[in-house]
Amino acid sequence: MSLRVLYFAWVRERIGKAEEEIEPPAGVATVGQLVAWLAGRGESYAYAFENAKVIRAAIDRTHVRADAKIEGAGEIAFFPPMTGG
Amino acid sequence: MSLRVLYFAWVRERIGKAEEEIEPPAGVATVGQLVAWLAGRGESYAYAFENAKVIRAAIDRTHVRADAKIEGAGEIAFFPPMTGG
Amino acid sequence: MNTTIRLQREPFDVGAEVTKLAGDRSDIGAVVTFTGICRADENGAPIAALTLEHYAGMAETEIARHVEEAHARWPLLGVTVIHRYGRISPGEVIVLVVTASSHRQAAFAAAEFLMDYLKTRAPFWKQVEAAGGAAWVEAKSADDAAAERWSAPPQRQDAAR
Amino acid sequence: MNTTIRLQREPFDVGAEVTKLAGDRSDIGAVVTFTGICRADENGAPIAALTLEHYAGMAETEIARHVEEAHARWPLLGVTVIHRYGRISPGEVIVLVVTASSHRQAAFAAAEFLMDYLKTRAPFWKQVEAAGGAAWVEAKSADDAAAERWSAPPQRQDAAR
Repeated sequence: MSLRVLYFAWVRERIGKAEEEIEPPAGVATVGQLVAWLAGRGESYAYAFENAKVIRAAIDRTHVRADAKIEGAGEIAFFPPMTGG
Repeated sequence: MSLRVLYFAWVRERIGKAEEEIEPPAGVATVGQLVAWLAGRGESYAYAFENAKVIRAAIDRTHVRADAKIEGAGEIAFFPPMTGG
Repeated sequence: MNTTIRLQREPFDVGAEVTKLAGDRSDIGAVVTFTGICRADENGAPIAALTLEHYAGMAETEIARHVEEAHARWPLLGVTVIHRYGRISPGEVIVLVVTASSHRQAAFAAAEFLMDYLKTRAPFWKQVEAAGGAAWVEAKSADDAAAERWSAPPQRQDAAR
Repeated sequence: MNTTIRLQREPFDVGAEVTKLAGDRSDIGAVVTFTGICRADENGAPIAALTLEHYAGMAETEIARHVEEAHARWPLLGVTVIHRYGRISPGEVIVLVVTASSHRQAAFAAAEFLMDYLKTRAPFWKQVEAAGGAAWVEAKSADDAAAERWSAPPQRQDAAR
């Protein structure tokens, strides 16, 4: 399964890119599992996801929790807690 | 004791004047007693104060209750519930 | 604190008043405004105008006292209260409250506090001019209830916000 | 309902936006605005500017969804939300929320609801540019707590106001 992934704010800075296409293995079914898999892709990813609990995610532009299924997702975004307004 | 009394909104309209000097008798000690005394001064006063419970009062430009003493007052105002804003 | 309190017959420019309050300060992070506007109808019937009567000597000092109370309750950097009196046509502004603070909760709470006060305790009386004649607006119990919530100790309000 | 939602890099005129929302309607009795302004300091240290990053595709639809929710909770006649992104200097406006209603409680509640939402759930991230370099602003637990109060059923909110 090919997925478009977006990164924002310091997640983006730590990983060093704003977006990429990824191909997670079949065992990766939830957002939380995807975070764990991404964190294992190298030093910059490990740094970005070192505190997985603070990372927020959105699937197809809607906020989701770590237990959300990624099956059928077109675009998944990872970012720190929001600080708008 | 001579007192300056002001009337506002429909209290003013019913009495037919915006202000006057009055000389209440010695037995009139509180705002509530003054209302009762005023209500006895004629038909227009009786009409203005017919529902004494809704009438609000201020002594020297500060809201007061019916049991407030009028001794020493320079200016007493009577008016309906306020509807500003 | 920048404080402006004005009672006036003339219309005024809301945007200019906000700029005057907040324009020259760089410590203000939040500005809340409330603008009360004369509606074209009252209780479903069209109106020609409102006329506001006020107790001139009392209104200004009473409002000033409540602005001081707002300042004591919340960390405000500025407050503007402008209330018109006289004849006001539908669509015209009746009242403006502007509150400025470093933080939004203080600005919101102070603006609501001042409006609840103005609606229930400031010495103004509205008369509606309509096809059937002139009639005094009746006070609303909902406004009294709204004003009541500020009589609890300030600590409680801060904690809830 | 008049609804305007804009995300933009450019500064804008707050007064003009309020006029655009309320200017041509005679059923609006109450307009509340919230203006968020870039302060000259953050946690006591002077700053040169803020830079706001946002998730363009998500921010607009997310805000629109919350404006719809505000409309379902309160009897609103108009809502404007304008949020800037990019580099913003001290004193410049970051965000504007305008709510219009026949009655003030609805306008105040909806403006607070939308601001609490924007602070905690809208996909924007602030970076502070200061003498010591650039730093991302940390989310505040007070903002989360403020947003939490709206998750009770709407009936409760109406009754309390």
